[in-house]
Amino acid sequence: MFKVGTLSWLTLTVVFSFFLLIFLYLSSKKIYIPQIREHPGVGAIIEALGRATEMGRPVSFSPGTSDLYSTKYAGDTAAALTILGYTAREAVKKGSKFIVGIAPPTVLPVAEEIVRTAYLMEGKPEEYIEEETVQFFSPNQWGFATSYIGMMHREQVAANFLFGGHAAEAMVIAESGATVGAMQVAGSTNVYQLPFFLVACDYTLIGEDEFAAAAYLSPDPVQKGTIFGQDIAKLICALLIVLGALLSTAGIDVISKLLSK
Amino acid sequence: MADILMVLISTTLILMIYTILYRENPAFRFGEHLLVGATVGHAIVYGVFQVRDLAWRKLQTGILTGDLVGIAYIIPIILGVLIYFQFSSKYRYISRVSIALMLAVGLSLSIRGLMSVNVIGQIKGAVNPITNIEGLVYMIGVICVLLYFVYEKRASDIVGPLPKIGRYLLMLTMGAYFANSIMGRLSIVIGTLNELLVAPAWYLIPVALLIVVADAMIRRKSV
Amino acid sequence: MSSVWRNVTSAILFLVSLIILVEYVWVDATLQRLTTDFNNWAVVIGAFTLGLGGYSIIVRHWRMIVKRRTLWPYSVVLLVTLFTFIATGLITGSVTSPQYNWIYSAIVMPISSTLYGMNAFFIASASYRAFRARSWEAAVLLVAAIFLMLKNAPIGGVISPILPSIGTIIWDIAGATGMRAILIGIGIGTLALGLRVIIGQEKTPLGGAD
Amino acid sequence: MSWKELLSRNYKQVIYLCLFVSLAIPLMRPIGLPVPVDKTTQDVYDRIQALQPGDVAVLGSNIGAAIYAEVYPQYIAILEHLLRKPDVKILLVDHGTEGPIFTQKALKEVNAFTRKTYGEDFVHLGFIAGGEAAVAGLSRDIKALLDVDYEGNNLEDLPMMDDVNGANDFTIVIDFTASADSQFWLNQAYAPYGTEVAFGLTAVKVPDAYAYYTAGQIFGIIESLKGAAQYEVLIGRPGIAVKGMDAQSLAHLLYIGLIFLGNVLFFTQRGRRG
Repeated sequence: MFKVGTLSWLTLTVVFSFFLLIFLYLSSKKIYIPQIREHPGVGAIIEALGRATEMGRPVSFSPGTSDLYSTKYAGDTAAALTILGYTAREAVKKGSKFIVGIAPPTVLPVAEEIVRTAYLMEGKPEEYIEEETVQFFSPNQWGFATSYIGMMHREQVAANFLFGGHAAEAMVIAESGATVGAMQVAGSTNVYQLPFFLVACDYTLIGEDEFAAAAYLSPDPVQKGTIFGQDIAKLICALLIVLGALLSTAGIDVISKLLSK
Repeated sequence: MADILMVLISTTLILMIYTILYRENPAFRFGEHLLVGATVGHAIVYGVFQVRDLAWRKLQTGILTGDLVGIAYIIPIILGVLIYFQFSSKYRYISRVSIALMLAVGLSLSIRGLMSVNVIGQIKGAVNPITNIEGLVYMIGVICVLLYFVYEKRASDIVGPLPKIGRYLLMLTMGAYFANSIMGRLSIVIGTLNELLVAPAWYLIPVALLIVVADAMIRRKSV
Repeated sequence: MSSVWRNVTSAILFLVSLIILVEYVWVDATLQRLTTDFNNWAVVIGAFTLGLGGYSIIVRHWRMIVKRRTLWPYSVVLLVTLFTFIATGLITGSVTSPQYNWIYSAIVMPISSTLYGMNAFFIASASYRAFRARSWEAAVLLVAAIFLMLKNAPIGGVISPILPSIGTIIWDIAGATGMRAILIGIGIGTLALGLRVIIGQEKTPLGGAD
Repeated sequence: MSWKELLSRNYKQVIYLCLFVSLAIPLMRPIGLPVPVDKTTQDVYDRIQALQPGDVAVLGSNIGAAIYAEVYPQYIAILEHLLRKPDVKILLVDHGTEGPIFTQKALKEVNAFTRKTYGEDFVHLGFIAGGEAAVAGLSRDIKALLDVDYEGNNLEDLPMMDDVNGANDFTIVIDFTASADSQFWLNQAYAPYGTEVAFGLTAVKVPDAYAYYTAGQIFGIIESLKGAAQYEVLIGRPGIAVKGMDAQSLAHLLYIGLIFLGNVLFFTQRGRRG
């Protein structure tokens, strides 16, 4: 029989799982693909690329220093690679030189594949230079930071993008980007890096923004379905909070009683 | 005698790592590779002791006493060995079964915990009678930040400016992380300086400074 | 053969998760026994994975030495230290034996604490060169951060007691609004990712989709 | 090359030197600024002060070299306070491979082995791998998970362990960490068994935990070196943490100054160019 005190857990988990799975199914079968709003972060990427083209200076991109399979930042790196694909195509379309700096060995082949296809899709495959456009610096945090900064200064980049899982080295990279005068757009779910990105870069995607931007940009409908499923769960939580607060102000704390059942 | 040697070694290593503040160089790289070797070695030693205490011993007592639960520990030991097939691209799929069991336990335990503590716990924490201004600000505030993380197009259009307020409230939270990150990192440096600024350790500081200045001079002449 | 194994893997992933999730709400002796066993087995496999990282690092650095790649001498340093720690640990039989403790305090403690504290210096130079109130958002963040810093450091209260009190107000608002929503977001996000992995739709954590 | 040019080209090294000096001076000549006590620290002190004989206090630790400076002083102060409480049982468990090294170091530093008898008043279980599964196993049934304690003695031979077998027997749990195991204790001890949990954290982890504190899910937080200094004052044993707080204050002023200066320069330059 039921364990005491787990009824509210069961109800909420079942309700949330229902919405998450339904919209996952509907979107994967293309029955209903939710519309994701255009994220201001995407607008900032386009603005930065436009600025780079005007000034005729290159664009640099780092998809993070964490592995593709690291359980903590696997989601981050995957979202970063989706945004890499989009940024690469936009950069090639606008004709500015595009440079990608890589640290984790497992991300290298995936990133090369994404950027090579981007050049192909924009009809300029000859502009993609092997080992040049996508450069593997070093798997080690500080080795990567030093080489990435060296590249930014050498190339005098006008736009710099930092997405995916970054650690303390991001601080040094963002500062060098500012000294070079590049417009910087960053994204991360690591709440210990976010405050520094927010004040050092021109625009920063906070936590789940990164996944939403990736879902907006990616052709894969399932990403949009997952985002929408989570939206509904958050709206339910918001509703419970508003209802609970108003009712308890009126002295009826049915919501918190229900939640403790 | 041994601890004088330890102080000299640890102080030299501290100063070698601090040279990154001047530039990336061989001394820093040496210290870094030393650390990676030591920490990975430590993890392997620990892995061996854990397997012995958590499984091997239980298996032996299980076999001796015929207790089924003990004997069943042969299963995680086999799965533990299979995980090393990750390194052969041909047979990598074999290691997936061990990862599957760990993932299943890890994910379901965190779903059990987070749904109760993070979701239900925090909703109950947010549901308070609105008796004063703070109560109102907190209630509206948490709704705005929640709505900031809602991305569906129509939902975002309906809620209008609320997510924008949510983003500004998030700036306060990020300010808290900013201030606490600084206090945290400073505490670590203070811990290191507590060991560096005592005799005989700090005698090495001028030595390190001399080497750095000499290196800077030589590099400026060659440029 | 490998496709049979793949079905076994997804079956284990699904069934074990289902058992542990149902056990949370349903009282049943066998369910409880199974959950405890799966739980303790996962702990054992966790112990085996401690060696995984070691194996790949040893292979990679050994290859660097053999092929005389640039920086190969540093790989020698790494491997020598690695095997010294393994030998000391296994010979003395515990990680708090005097000898192990000695090499640990002489090497690991100084280097890692210096490396982890290094960010304080980088934040200092970035404070001067990169932390700008470029937008209203960044301005709000910087002002809030400064008040909270004056709450964290005792000097704030010494300058004037108003500073820490403003800091506390900001801290409470930040805690009750932003933090709460982020925690709820993490809870829902974990459920979403967990479900997709358990039903086999999301393959990356299993090590790629091949 | 004039001094001005040298300074502006190497501005980073100049700032690093200023930070080093602003930390070094107070460490060598402490100023002695007052250390006000936060409510989150006072709550932990009051809860331990209210412990009755026979209560069981569990200290979880994921202290490693990286968080040693911020969390180890807290661990020592709380261990000292617990040892002063007559007949309170202490169960020590580690959540990281480096944990046992610092737990043993702390036990020796407060000379626990002489003040109390091992096995009756306190037991050290050592490190258990497996993350959340380890904490869940400990809370459900210690003897099903472990046969031996850290030194290898059988759990059956330790008298204290006869009546301590799971979260239902834990009076309070304090976890000293900067990683996810604080969440594990909430998920696997507080949620299912209602065990009273508190945290000793690095500063950067405190904002996450504060929402749990205001929701009443944890009874207190020791916040980094600052919390350790306050606890040292509360138990009347000012030590390394109190000295560190003077250095924190001076360095904080330097950061605020640098941010202010940087922005003034930024806006004046932008004014000229804009």
